[in-house]
Amino acid sequence: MRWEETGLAALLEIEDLHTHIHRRDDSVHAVDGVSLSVGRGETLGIVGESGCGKTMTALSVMGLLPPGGEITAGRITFDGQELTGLGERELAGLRADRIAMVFQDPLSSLNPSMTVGHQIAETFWLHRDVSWARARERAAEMLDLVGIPGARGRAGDYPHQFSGGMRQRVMIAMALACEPDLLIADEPTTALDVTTQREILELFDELRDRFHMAMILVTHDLGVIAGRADRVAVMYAGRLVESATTAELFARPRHRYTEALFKAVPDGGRRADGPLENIPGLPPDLARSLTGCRFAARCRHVQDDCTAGEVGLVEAGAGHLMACLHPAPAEGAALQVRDRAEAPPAVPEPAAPAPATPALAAEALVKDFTVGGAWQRRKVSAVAGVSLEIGERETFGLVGESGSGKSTLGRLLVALDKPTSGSVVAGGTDLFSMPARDLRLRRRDLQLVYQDSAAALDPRMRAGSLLAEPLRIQRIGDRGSRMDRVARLLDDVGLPRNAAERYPHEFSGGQRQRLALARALALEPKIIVADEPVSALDVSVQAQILNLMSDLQAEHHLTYVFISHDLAVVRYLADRIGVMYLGKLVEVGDRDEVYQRPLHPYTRQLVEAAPKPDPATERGKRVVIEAGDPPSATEPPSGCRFRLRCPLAQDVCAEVEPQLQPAAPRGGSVACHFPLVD
Amino acid sequence: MTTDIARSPGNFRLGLRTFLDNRLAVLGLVIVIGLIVFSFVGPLFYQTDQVHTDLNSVELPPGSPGHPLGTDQAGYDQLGRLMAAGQTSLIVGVGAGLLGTVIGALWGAVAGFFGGAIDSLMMRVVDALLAVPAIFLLLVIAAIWRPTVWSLVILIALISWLVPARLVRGDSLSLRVREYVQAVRLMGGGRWWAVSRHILPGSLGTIVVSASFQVADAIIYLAYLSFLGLGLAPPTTDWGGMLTDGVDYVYSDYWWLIYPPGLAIVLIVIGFNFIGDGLRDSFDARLRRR
Amino acid sequence: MTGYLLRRAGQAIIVVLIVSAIVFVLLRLLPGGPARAILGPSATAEQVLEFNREQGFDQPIVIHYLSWAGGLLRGDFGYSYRLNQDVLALIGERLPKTLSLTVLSTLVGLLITVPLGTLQAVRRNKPVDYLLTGVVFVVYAMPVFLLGMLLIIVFSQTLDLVPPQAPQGSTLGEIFAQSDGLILPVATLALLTVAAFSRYARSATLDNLGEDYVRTARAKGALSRRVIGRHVLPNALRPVVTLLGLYVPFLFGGSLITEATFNYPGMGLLFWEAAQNRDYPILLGIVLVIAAATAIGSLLADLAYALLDPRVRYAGA
Amino acid sequence: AQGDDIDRDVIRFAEFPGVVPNWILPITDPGHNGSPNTMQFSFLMWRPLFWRGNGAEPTLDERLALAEEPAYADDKRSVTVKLHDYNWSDGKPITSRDVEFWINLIKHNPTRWSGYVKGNIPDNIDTFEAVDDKTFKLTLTEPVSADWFTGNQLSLIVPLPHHAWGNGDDDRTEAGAKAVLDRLMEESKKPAEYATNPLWKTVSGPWTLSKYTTDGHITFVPNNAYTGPAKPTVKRFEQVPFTTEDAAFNALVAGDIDVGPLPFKNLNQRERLEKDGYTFVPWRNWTVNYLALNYNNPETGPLVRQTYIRQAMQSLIDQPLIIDKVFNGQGAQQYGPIPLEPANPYATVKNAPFPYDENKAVTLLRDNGWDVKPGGQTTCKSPGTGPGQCGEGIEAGTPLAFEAIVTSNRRPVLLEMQSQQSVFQQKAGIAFQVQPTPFAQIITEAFAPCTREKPDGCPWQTAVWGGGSNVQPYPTGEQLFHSTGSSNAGHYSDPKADELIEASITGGPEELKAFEEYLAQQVPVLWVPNPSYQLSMVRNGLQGADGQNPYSGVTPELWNWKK
Ligand SMILES: Nc1ncnc2c1ncn2[C@@H]1O[C@H](COP(=O)(O)OP(=O)(O)OP(=O)(O)O)[C@@H](O)[C@H]1O
Ligand SMILES: Nc1ncnc2c1ncn2[C@@H]1O[C@H](COP(=O)(O)OP(=O)(O)OP(=O)(O)O)[C@@H](O)[C@H]1O
Ligand SMILES: [Mg+2]
Ligand SMILES: [Mg+2]
Repeated sequence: MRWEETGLAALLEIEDLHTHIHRRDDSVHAVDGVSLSVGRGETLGIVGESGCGKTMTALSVMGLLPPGGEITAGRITFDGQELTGLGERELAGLRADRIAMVFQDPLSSLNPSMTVGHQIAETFWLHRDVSWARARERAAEMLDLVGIPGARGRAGDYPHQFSGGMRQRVMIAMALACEPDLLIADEPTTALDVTTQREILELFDELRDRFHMAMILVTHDLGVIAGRADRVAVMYAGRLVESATTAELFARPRHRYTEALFKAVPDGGRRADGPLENIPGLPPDLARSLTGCRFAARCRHVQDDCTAGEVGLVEAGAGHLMACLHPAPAEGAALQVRDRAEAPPAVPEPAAPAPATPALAAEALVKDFTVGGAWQRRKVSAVAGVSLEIGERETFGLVGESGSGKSTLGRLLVALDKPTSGSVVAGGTDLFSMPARDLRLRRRDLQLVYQDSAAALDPRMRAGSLLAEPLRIQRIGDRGSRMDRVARLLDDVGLPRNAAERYPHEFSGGQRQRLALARALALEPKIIVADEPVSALDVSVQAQILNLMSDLQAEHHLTYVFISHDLAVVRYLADRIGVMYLGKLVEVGDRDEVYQRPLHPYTRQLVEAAPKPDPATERGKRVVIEAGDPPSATEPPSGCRFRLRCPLAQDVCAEVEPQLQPAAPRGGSVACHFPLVD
Repeated sequence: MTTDIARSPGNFRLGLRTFLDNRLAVLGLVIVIGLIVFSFVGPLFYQTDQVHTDLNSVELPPGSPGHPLGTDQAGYDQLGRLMAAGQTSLIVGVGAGLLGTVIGALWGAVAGFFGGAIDSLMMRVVDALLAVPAIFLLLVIAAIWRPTVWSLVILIALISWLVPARLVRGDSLSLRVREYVQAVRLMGGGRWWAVSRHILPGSLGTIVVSASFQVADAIIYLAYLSFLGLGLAPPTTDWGGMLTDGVDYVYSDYWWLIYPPGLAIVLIVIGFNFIGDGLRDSFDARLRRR
Repeated sequence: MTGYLLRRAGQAIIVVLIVSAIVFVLLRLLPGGPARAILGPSATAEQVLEFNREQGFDQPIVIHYLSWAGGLLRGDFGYSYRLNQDVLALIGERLPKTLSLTVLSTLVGLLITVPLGTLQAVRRNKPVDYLLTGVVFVVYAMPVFLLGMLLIIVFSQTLDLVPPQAPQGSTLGEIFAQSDGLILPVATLALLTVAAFSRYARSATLDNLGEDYVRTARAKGALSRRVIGRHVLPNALRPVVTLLGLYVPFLFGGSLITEATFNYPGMGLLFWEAAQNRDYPILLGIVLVIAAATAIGSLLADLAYALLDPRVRYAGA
Repeated sequence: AQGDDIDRDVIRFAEFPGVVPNWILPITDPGHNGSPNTMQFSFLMWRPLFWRGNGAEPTLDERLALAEEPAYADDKRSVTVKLHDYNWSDGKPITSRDVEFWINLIKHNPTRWSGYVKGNIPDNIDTFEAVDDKTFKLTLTEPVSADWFTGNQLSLIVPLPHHAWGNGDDDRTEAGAKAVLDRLMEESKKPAEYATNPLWKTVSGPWTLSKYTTDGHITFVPNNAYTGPAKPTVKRFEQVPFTTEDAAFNALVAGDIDVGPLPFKNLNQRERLEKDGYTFVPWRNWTVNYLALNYNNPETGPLVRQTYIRQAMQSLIDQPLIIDKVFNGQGAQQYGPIPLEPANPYATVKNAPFPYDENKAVTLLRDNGWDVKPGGQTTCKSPGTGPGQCGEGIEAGTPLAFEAIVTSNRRPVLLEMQSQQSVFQQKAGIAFQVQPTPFAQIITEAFAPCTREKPDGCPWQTAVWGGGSNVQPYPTGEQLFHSTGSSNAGHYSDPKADELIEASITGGPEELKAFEEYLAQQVPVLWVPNPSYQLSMVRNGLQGADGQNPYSGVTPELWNWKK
């Protein structure tokens, strides 16, 4: 029974919230009249384009707005208590104890010089009258609860010693320590691979059931929303544009933005079927005062009255609100989860034959890191003997769970790091035995798009200088011609030319990502390794980038290595897919083959765990997640590295290391003693 | 530091705007320019004999005929003396401060960037030089060469570069592992490119702030040199020297021998530090607002 | 870790030796040598020759240095002719004085600096910040001798609250028995420390206040005091620690003048007098001590830095 | 702040700032010969035969002598001395053997004694003869004047406790004497044991050491067996160390010491201290103060060798003005080799031969062929050695220019020279570049061996090291101005001066006067005002402390608290 039907008051009620962030000359209207409510035990999903004010709404509730932030109007009521205007001390009493929040960026949101155990314990200790020892105990319990292997031991580690996914789980553990009444989770699973993501979401559900916890789930992943949210709120440019129950919204999206958003979801199709739909143009500048429908400028169904006056929320069905003058028809606009790939293609394309001269060939690559204190050094085996060949103009997708060595392999492929052993041959020469001078020149052909574009761009340089930098380093052209080239690059990636004057922090995430891509393209390379280029983007921006990449490939004859943990994305873009597990390539094969008939048990788990943006399938789905957590790369298991989590494991797996072998007759290769050949 | 920041006028304008928005920074600039004008232009309008002593008119109180600020223990006009001393202090302060900062920043950036054995070696050199007490160096050098304004600039710079070297090295250590610095290699850039285009600009905040301290330190240093009897040969003087001399009269009521040079030093210290704070903010693109 | 410490210790010894060699060479470069300065104007030429022979100044510099360094191995730091005392004994007598002064004042200074810088950061661009900034700069701009003298005039001569001179006596016991004498010299050096550090403490705190983890801490329901004290402070201390490592020679310079002002003949003053009077054995002995202290300071700073920032832990060379 | 709470059992005396007595053996080796070691420390325990200084006068104080007035033979070649009937602290009498002991030790180790001057004692003692236990007779190698020998030579002798320190008659052999002195000096190199070593307990003076720390906290207690004339009246005499005169001044203000220095710069605090119960007593030392000229410098040697140039420059030194403005009135004018102050029976040149007179200076130079440009640079117009010409070694166009290395440790001295720089330049076009230089470096340079033939050792031109030079009790000046003088820094060499100095050693007052007048006329160095050694503040009620010893000695046994 939903809370509205119980007749009880909502746990959290936001009424007409206006949040402004004052800057010197103007202010950003980050939240512009949003009303929401959440009842006990309910999960409200919030989706919306990057920069539309989701985080600011959450921070308004917490009373933790950034400097300059101010709630200019509206009311926030929590459990009958008005939050706006509450004193710092009262608010502090509520925070974490009754309202907890998981912040978007788990690395910078953790104190770098405090052990994670300490940080979790502090939360509990502040609100419960317990001894410190008990609080530490609680911290260990929480770590265990969020699935950190060896929780008790890891409690004494510092945040930087955790992988991205683990850090996110620490944040979650901290938020849950006091079993809050309301949990606000802002993109809680972006850094997590699909299996871990599922575990966490399951944990949320469990807590919700056990303690009647309410939850606001902010995410760009429509699959997650489909599976977990009771109701969904769609935001655009600081406003609430639509809200309905999950099933209702997915069945009948009315607002044109919602509609467009759903269309951008890669749905298992492939590029050959045509580009992804995306929303052209950019969202409006929130610093300007806006009238009318915020989406009007990008809307295909725009009419004159859209910009004439304010467009308010109207009832469009039971509990379905939307703010659109020319909505999508109530019937027939449903998000068609056209899982076209469910049905095998009529004519199976022949597996792309490995070309005679591969663009890139890795041979037995091994990369070990040394970590740990000087007292005891440990070896991390990040990449453990990977061989692969990538043909010209091919897109090779690399998937695998967090920490499996994807990024490390990517860096090795472009010779950014030196491998512990092994070689990478590009264009007929081994990159690592080349004289340094020659390698520098060869760099032109090999480029990497970093996983984190914000970190890869010097915050002190303008976009123009950033794009010109590789040209200057390679001494290509003079000043004038370089400026021309920069302008063309901006055009190519669909950024306005005046963007050259801006600094990285002045771009949105998607724009920054495109900037990074543009820089990689500046030298007209032959091979680009793109590391998670879309992981944190909402689906429409994601679609924009994916389309761009395939256009560029067609135009410039590029070879891509595309790294991601988002299977739908890889599936859309890649020709062949490699699956990594704990530093090893466990399966390589044609994209459809890998998805539809995975050979390796691990691949099958991955595919099954991936959430689909369809409430019906997601809800009922029960994925068997094998017991046991990803073993650490420090002490990889003997033999097959997956055996501890493998349902099919037998004694031989512990003794003999399976080699990557062609799985005749269907093509592809697998490293498994018991491949899943039907 | 020869990145686009200097080249692109737009960038410069932005920085300038941020700088000018900072009221304290503008105040600092006004103070420093004021003191420069006072010291270098002042003597053109207010001419006094700052070479010859006059024992017949020593320690005249302010307001004495022809001596608005009185005279000092050697009979120099105190106001004119402040101007003459200001020239020395400013030349030594700015010269030594900047020279020391440039040397130190380069040293620290290189050490931090290369890390490992090179870092160890370069930092031990810093340790070693830090450990040779500065006063000792000055004493030895005073015995071999007579101190002049310019030799003091070099000498103080040689002593003062060690601190910025350490600080910049700390920045450099953390900057060099940033992905955007590593990306230089990906673009085929060499180490020098990384140091000069990314590490040094990245550490500019530290560098500028420490430079403002270095300038102030150099000026105060001169006071210690005078106190220890290693200062400049008369009749050359500096604010520190004036203050040191004036302190002898702390028990007399000759306040005009203490407060004016003291105030000048306080002002110059404040001025440069305000400018330093302002510059740091305006160099940081993230803090800029359009 | 052991390896790291051993390597750093080895480097420190090399640094100390290099420093002593530099100083040794510089001293030999001084025209005229030490004899006349020590024997005085009335000494005869024979007496000067005799002195130079006794002290080894007639030897080639390398042999002279080696014999001095050889003496070190036997624990013989040389004999100060001028002060008629063994250098090691002299340092042993003066070092505790200087150490008690500098360590105390650094501690006091830090105890003030850190909260002060934090307060300034929290109250950024408020009257309190401006006021403290002004005070800090005035103190910063004030040479130590002036500062010391003013403290004496105000607190000793005018208010008659504390004695104008530091404790007399050479053992730590004697010094702390008259601890009221330590108040002014410690205050002088501590003020200096405050002035030198509080700007860094303030800006580091400011940098950290903007970090996301502060928001996390507040989201936990921690009140400002706890947020600042437990979360921001340890992170903001890092630049202060770096500077502390550099601070050893600086403190030494400051203590020289403080010692002179407060009639507290410690090592700083000993060094200064030795430098002025060309008392080479003392100069060399103290340089050894300072070099060792600097090397230790540098090592401790690196270790403390690693302690405060686990990200760089053991990453340094 | 004070008054009745003064501890009348003790006298606390400020040591000279920055100087700590650190040599106990009354035979000081080179480098430990300062008056803080002798006159203020070891002589409190071991009295010299004759005590230099009589109250504030530079003559000898017969009250404190260990012997009766010496009897000289008519040929001035021998002298008989009769010791008073005094005892060592252990009750043994002080005998002529104790005197012989000293002479033996010195005779066999002359260079190890700081007071040694070639040709002087003990070189000029032909034989020592103990007439009896209390009387001895010295036969000399040359005739001497009685004043000179008693004042400058016998006063150096310090009878030592032969029975306690000697080793039988060992000291009569060269090897034995060396061994004995070795041992004594070895003991003297252990300052930490000064107060405890039994060796130092046998004393002839009124005091014995009860506490000594190496940082200078020294306590004397009365020698209870003292048989001399003036017995201590207090229970303790404490010497207190100070790092700077400021620190000592602070202690004075706090009332922590009974005798201590008032810094020149704080002279206006005199009244405040007087209100606090102190008396102001300037302490004058028996020294001459001058700006030394290097006669052997290749550049400026030829200039300063010209008497008229020295006289012209002397005429530009306005001593009364400097005393008034630089030394705040606390200094004495001085125009010759014998100081006018402290008051003494020797000085006869009471009126300045070259008082301040800028016209005279200019005239002197013009008359000797110089193109004088006040405010500019004076150069030699007519070179040559004849009358009206510049003089030997001075070429046409030679500028009259000097560099002066001036002690940077004493600010008033620096100011004095700085003002001199202006006067020289403005009044007579003489360039005089003042270069502040640490004291140690100046004396290293100024006393470096250097001859006109090998001038590379003497780059300095003129020098002021501050504090001037000590004058012998009988002020004959052979060490400062004789061409072979051991302290003749600038290598002044004038046959006539040498002759007059030698005559004054053997002759009487007439010869001394001739020497004094000639040197005052010749200006071998530029005479400058003689500031007080120390401006002492003495606590009211402490009697006898006002006659301060011009050799910087202290005699606390003569001081007593008024009841
Ligand atoms: N500190 C700030 N100063 C000024 N503007 C800000 C600040 N923080 C956020 N904004 C602006 O406020 C708007 C809303 O930001 P918010 O962080 O709520 O977006 P979001 O919906 O959470 O986006 P994302 O999905 O990218 O996290 C954006 O347009 C952003 O540019
Ligand atoms: N510089 C490094 N030092 C030590 N260990 C490292 C380093 N870089 C990576 N690792 C370790 O190597 C392993 C593989 O890391 P990698 O970044 O390649 O994973 P990934 O597959 O890209 O994961 P994600 O999906 O989270 O990006 C991890 O266990 C990681 O902890
Ligand atoms: Mg957000
Ligand atoms: Mg990765």
